[in-house]
Amino acid sequence: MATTSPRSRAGGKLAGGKLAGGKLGLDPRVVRRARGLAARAGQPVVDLARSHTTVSVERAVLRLAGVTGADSDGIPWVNRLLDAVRADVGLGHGVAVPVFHALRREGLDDVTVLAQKAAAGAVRFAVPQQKAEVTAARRAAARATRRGLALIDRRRTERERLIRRYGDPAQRPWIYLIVATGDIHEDIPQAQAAARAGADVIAVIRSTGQSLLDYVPEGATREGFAGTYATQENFRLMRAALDEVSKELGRYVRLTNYASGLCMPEIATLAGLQRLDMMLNDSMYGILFRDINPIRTFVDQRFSRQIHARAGIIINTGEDNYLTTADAVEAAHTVTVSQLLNEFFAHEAGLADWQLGLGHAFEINPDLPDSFRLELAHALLARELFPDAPLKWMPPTKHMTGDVFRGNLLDGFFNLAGVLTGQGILLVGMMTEAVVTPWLSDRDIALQNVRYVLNGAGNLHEDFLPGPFIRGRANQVLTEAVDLLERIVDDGLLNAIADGTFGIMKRPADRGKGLDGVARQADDYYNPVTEAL
Amino acid sequence: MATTSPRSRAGGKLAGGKLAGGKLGLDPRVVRRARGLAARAGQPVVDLARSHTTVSVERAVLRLAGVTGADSDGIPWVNRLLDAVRADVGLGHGVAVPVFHALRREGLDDVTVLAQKAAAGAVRFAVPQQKAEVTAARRAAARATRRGLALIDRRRTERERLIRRYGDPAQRPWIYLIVATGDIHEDIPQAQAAARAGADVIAVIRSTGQSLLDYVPEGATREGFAGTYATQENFRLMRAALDEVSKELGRYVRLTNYASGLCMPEIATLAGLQRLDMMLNDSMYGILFRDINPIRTFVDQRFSRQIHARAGIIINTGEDNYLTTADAVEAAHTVTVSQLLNEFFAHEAGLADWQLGLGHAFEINPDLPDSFRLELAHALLARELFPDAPLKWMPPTKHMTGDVFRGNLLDGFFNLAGVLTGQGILLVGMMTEAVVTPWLSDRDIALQNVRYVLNGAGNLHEDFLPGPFIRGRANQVLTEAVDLLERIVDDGLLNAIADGTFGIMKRPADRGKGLDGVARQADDYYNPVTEAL
Amino acid sequence: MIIRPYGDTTGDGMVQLSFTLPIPHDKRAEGAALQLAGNMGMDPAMVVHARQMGDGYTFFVVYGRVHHLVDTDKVQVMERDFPLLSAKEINEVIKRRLRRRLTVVGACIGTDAHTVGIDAILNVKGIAGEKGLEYYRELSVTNMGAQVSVPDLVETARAQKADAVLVSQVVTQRDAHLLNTRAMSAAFREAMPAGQRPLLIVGGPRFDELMAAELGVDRIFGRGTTPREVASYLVHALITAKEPAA
Amino acid sequence: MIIRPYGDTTGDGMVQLSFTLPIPHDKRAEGAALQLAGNMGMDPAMVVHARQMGDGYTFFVVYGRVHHLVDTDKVQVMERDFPLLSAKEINEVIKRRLRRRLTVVGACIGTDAHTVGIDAILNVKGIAGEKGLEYYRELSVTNMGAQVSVPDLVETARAQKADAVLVSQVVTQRDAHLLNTRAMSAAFREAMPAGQRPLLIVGGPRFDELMAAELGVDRIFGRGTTPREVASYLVHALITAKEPAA
Ligand code: B12
Ligand code: B12
Ligand SMILES: Cc1ncc(COP(=O)(O)O)c(C=O)c1O
Ligand SMILES: Cc1ncc(COP(=O)(O)O)c(C=O)c1O
Repeated sequence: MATTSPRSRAGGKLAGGKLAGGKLGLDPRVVRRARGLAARAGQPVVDLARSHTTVSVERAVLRLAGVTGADSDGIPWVNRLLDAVRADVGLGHGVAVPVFHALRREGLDDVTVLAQKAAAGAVRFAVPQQKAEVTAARRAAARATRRGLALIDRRRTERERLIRRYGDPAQRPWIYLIVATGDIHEDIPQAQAAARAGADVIAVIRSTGQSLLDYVPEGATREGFAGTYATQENFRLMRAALDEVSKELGRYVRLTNYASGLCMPEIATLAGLQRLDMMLNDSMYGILFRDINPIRTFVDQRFSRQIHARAGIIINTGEDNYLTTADAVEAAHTVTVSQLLNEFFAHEAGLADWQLGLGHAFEINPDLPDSFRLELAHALLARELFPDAPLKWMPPTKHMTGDVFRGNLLDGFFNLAGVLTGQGILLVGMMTEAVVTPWLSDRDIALQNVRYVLNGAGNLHEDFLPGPFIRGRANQVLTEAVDLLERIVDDGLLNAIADGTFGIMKRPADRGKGLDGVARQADDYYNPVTEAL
Repeated sequence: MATTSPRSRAGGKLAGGKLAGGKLGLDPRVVRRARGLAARAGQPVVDLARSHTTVSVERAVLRLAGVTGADSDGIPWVNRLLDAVRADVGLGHGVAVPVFHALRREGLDDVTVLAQKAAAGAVRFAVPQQKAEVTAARRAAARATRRGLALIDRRRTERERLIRRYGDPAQRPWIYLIVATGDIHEDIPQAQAAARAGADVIAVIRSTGQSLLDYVPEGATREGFAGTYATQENFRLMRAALDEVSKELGRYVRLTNYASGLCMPEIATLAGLQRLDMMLNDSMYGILFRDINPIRTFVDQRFSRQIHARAGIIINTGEDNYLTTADAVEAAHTVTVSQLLNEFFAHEAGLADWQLGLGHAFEINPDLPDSFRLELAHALLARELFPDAPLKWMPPTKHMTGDVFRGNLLDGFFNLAGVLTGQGILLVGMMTEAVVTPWLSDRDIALQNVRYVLNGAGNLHEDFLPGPFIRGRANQVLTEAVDLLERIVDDGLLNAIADGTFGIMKRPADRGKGLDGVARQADDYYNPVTEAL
Repeated sequence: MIIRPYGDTTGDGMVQLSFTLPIPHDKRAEGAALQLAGNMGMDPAMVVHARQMGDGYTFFVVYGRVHHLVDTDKVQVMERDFPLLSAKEINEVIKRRLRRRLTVVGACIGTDAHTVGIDAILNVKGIAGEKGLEYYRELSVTNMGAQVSVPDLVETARAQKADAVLVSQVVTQRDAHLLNTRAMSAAFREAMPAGQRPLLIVGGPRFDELMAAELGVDRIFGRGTTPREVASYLVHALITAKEPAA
Repeated sequence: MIIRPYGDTTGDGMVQLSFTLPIPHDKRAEGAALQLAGNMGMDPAMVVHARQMGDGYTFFVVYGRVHHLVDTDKVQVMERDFPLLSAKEINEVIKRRLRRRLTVVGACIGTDAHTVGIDAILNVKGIAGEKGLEYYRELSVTNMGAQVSVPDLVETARAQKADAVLVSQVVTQRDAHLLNTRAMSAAFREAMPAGQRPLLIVGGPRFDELMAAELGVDRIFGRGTTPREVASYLVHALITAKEPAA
């Protein structure tokens, strides 16, 4: 396939902004200042996250401790157990101690059995009084969760082994394709077909409703709307199917899902347990686009990123979404600010640069004069601000219409912008964006498009030297980002979010879904997982 | 409309290779050498053209002298008159003297009436013996043809006035669209619609058969195949229709047709008389792609270019065609050689650089690695070799398939290559190239495509600085062109053509259609038109 | 008037068609594609492109002539059966005839989180150069946002004494928009007697505007709706149409 | 086997359609577009794009489900009813069975000047990695080029004692290819008695391979034909099919 031309491989790197100074001539002091401000703006939120816990964080702990399965109504045992614990002692101490104290008291060794008893109302939970009991419970919890983490570690080495065996994609950007039938059994053949047709990364998007569910559905599912439910079993089935094609193709095909919504920490955990390779995981997406409570999100956020760090999963952030509700030119600097914040939160949670698929998108109104050059300015700015991050480049969506012929053209220029600015992960755009979730043929046409551009113009970055217009625009956006960061440092990030700074969505800290699932950590709060991470 | 952004206007110029040295760093000595060789290769053919005449050259003289109309079978009176003259005295002396001698002798003052009598066999022609008679005949002929040329001059000033009034297109490249219904009355509304949708130049392509007709059909026609007959009346009707829209749009919309085939000189004349603005007029197209005799073509060629020079018509050459039969990479240098020859012949015939729409095309196999960058190398080479010529940039045709979605994408990259390399005239490609002659909707989709690219990326040439790959390729093609020219200088152009040097079409000088219409000029050959030009 | 599709000559009837068949590519597959085109009334039909995808599917592009005639007089459309008023006129009619502000509750129901459409109609910002309903002095607007459950919507409508409820549905996969709309209208019918029920309006890019009755709502607005159209309709349906001006 | 078009789920029947109607764009025009889609069997059909061109035409893109079933067993195609031989085999059969070289005359007739197609079949260069007929030792090929008049073709065929005449037609506007082919076959029928008439073969990208009889020729080759297919057919039609090997 075209995209395996060694030149374009080199290309990807070359355009990776590695060139001393880069093509935009950004002022290193301004860049340093921007990072400094992002850290100051983010720190209070990190403190918030460190001092709170959520139902989903605690359920993630239980999952790592070995609680599996669901009751006859499909409610996972982790939910039943957590609810019981919470009813008796609240969340503030963390679930680990009460649960493992009860486990010993009940003389059980299987936490799932404990969950079942608890659900039947047959167990009472308490925070032990004697120091010894506490220590014992903590030890037991740590031992159990260590087993869970060990499994995640095994999956990570497994991935590393498979990549050594089958190899990474030959070219940058990696080609990222979405499947979205709603039925895991339709998704699988489509995902395999997509991989054979050249996809390096497969994302199974989720059913519209899932992000607001406060539990993770169980088993293989076939009834999603505009997406398929994220379940441990669906993860397993799809990963196995892709391992099969990886072998067949001699190229490790990555799997992506969404650590997002009310169950972010648990889904991150399941992703680690089933060797998913990338997860959509943004610090603000849930707040802005799912109306989830900001504090809930930031707490879940931090835990899930700690898991991703441990699991060697690449995260994808969601700045692209802002440009669907806000204007891509006016709001360009908000993307930069969000990327800097996502970077700060990610580093703080232990993620390395190679794990940061920071998002941005080709969403400028195509009728705007010089629209394409503005896209280049924005994309290159991100590239040079984050030279070591595998940036995620998102296709046009907002300005796509039912004119599918024009749509394929715009996607071609999106692909070109991707190679000109050395993006790391290219989410393949579909000509039917404004019409339907992708058809099989849409994906094939889109991949031909990508292949043509990568093969025919993949090295054009060698001939691309931004002039005053592009350089000027990039520096302007950076300046605006710095100004905005200064304001955020003054007002506080939560207030900025409440004021509609990002995506024009106003989300006050005391509103939104899932707030009731948040609790301040008590002094004796204990979480064996965060301790270990 | 987007394309009127002043920046892209500047752009066109800027990329016009005016930058000292240009972007390719071509060696001026090599360029000079190439031109010198082209002159040496072309001169023998010019001498051939100067020493011969053809039936069509002589008929063009008669048209300028005022012979109009056709007999009841639609055979133009110029043909009937010429045949009569030729039967009596041959072609070698030129028709002017015998005809005007007879006119005086018959006591007529209308040459068309003379033609009618001659057709009825009522007139005999001779070359007068007395010097006085000759002089008288020559004077009369000169007087008559001067009136014809005066009309062409008036049309030219008329054009200049209209351009001053309505203005030229705001941007480069000019947008060139084809109509091809075969029916002038369907062509007209489609041409007007196209102009309103943004076309700067309208070309009415001809019916497949016309190039081999040894006469020019008369009147308005409705029955062409894959094109519409070129007739004086069709020219008049379409020019009038476009004058109407030019007024409406405040932009002078140019009209193009084909001075090609066996009647090249006459059609050039009719174009001048009806104020056409551009004519397809290549020195070798007829030879290669219509199997017309080489000598016939070169003689007709020179005369028609002299007329175009006088009429202020921009010619379009046909190098693009070679790449439909030969491979665009292997044969790249033959395009350059042909452009240099066309330039030499054009200058020799009196055309100025601004009248040279030298052709080339985006015909490289899109599956070839770096295909797009190779296109840029070739297009920029032409741009920098001919900085003052309004190059004609032709769209992909050969590698277009029934996959119309892919087709629209390729056309988008063709448009991009056009703006990156500062082409002067952009022939708009159609996604249905491999399927049908353009539909109304194809043209609209194609124009949207052009508008998007010109508007969004029209100034990208400011950020385009060819690297070693593109520079290397351009210089390689130039070197190969020089080598080929050296061989042509040695073997002679006619032999080169016979050997299939251009478009892999082998065309010996003693074969092909229309040879019988060629005659060596006698010592007393007289042509009042060439004298005046 | 009787018309036909137009390629490049009046009456030529030419159209372009593309689709995938779940079979590998070979001559028979192209024949199958032509059979489908034939069933659709294309004759002659040309398969101009065929490309196998994976091992069991083939994509086709077909060009050809259809012989169907289109009778523009028989066209069924939801014509705008009410006058398009200016913001000023709308405020006046409400003020003069209703003598109180007209109350509107809007939401994007079910699990659909696409608010841009409903916001374009409701928020001051508006769309296509027109300000949204919030901008109208005489309209009192509550925008509940996205992912609103039907019970919450009914409750809010009752609490606000809504004259009209505006619902947006953008996700259409598996007919989500139809299912949600039916659930919504049913809930209102159940919760309130015919008299007190607010005017029910749904909108979204993929609705068939003729389906209102079928879905149990009063009106459907589709692709490219503008706030003024909606406001004009509200005034028409709730005021002018009810009791014609004295 | 009964199949349906496939969008993203087996049996969903989804297709994409585009066309122009000679009317300006408004709601009625979209209704007219839906009427046409309906006549073609699309239900539901969605107009997802409509754009007016000039003042009297509108372009539409429509997506929707067709209910037609495709029966792959009822498919009519021109199956290859002869064995595909290697160049070696072909030369041998001719040598052994015909005992003289097989004579072929090729041309692109009428005013059609597209020679790439016929050259791809005849010239040594060939296409798709296959050498053209000139490359076959036992074939004697005359390529008359383009714009050949029918009388000249008949003359040359007679003079060369052609076993087969190969004609190319690429331009199809106003059915030029059909008119020229009919004229050609008629001329041969007139000029030669059934017995002596050469095998008549036409080819081009837009022919319907099933029309041979109708056009009075022996065989039609379409899009993507390769020289070996043609050579194999010649041997089949002129030798093996005639007198089965002893
Ligand atoms: C923006 C967008 C998003 C944003 C939404 C942000 C937000 N807060 O709204 C984000 C990024 C969050 C998003 C997410 C998703 N999206 Co989305 N999204 C789009 C996109 C690009 C544009 C939609 C839009 O804003 N249009 C602009 C508005 C102004 O137009 P409109 O909605 O048609 O509204 C007009 C009219 O319809 C009418 N109208 C609309 N509502 C109403 C209501 C009333 C009362 C009235 C009177 C009129 C009216 O008036 C409006 C103004 O003219 C479309 C693709 C496209 N280009 O259309 C996909 C699209 C709608 N999304 C899609 C999908 C599948 C999703 C996801 C479910 C994917 C996933 N599984 O993760 C998610 C989840 C969202 C969810 N739970 O619902 C699909 C839907 C497919 C289908 N037909 O079912 C689309 C078509 C993309 C695709 N091809 O896959 N999306
Ligand atoms: C190359 C080309 C030209 C070249 C031709 C050079 C030459 N010496 O052949 C030039 C530039 C001269 C040209 C000119 C014109 N062209 Co042209 N041209 C094309 C183009 C781009 C490619 C055709 C081609 O070479 N295909 C490659 C060959 C290998 O494929 P093929 O012809 O299909 O042949 C294969 C099969 O069909 C089969 N086959 C073909 N013939 C035969 C014969 C036999 C016996 C057999 C067994 C098999 C066989 O086997 C071949 C190998 O697989 C097409 C567009 C396109 N992309 O298809 C337009 C196209 C064919 N041209 C077109 C037109 C209109 C013209 C002009 C008439 C335009 C004008 N008015 O000036 C002129 C005039 C030409 C004339 N008088 O006929 C139209 C035809 C529209 C229609 N359907 O009627 C097309 C489709 C472009 C368009 N959309 O407008 N053209
Ligand atoms: C960063 C991010 N997270 C999550 C999602 C999907 O969200 P959910 O499945 O939670 O609706 C998206 C959707 O595009 C996204 O961009
Ligand atoms: C330079 C040139 N001359 C003439 C023609 C058309 O030729 P004719 O109308 O003589 O067949 C073409 C066709 O593209 C051309 O490129």
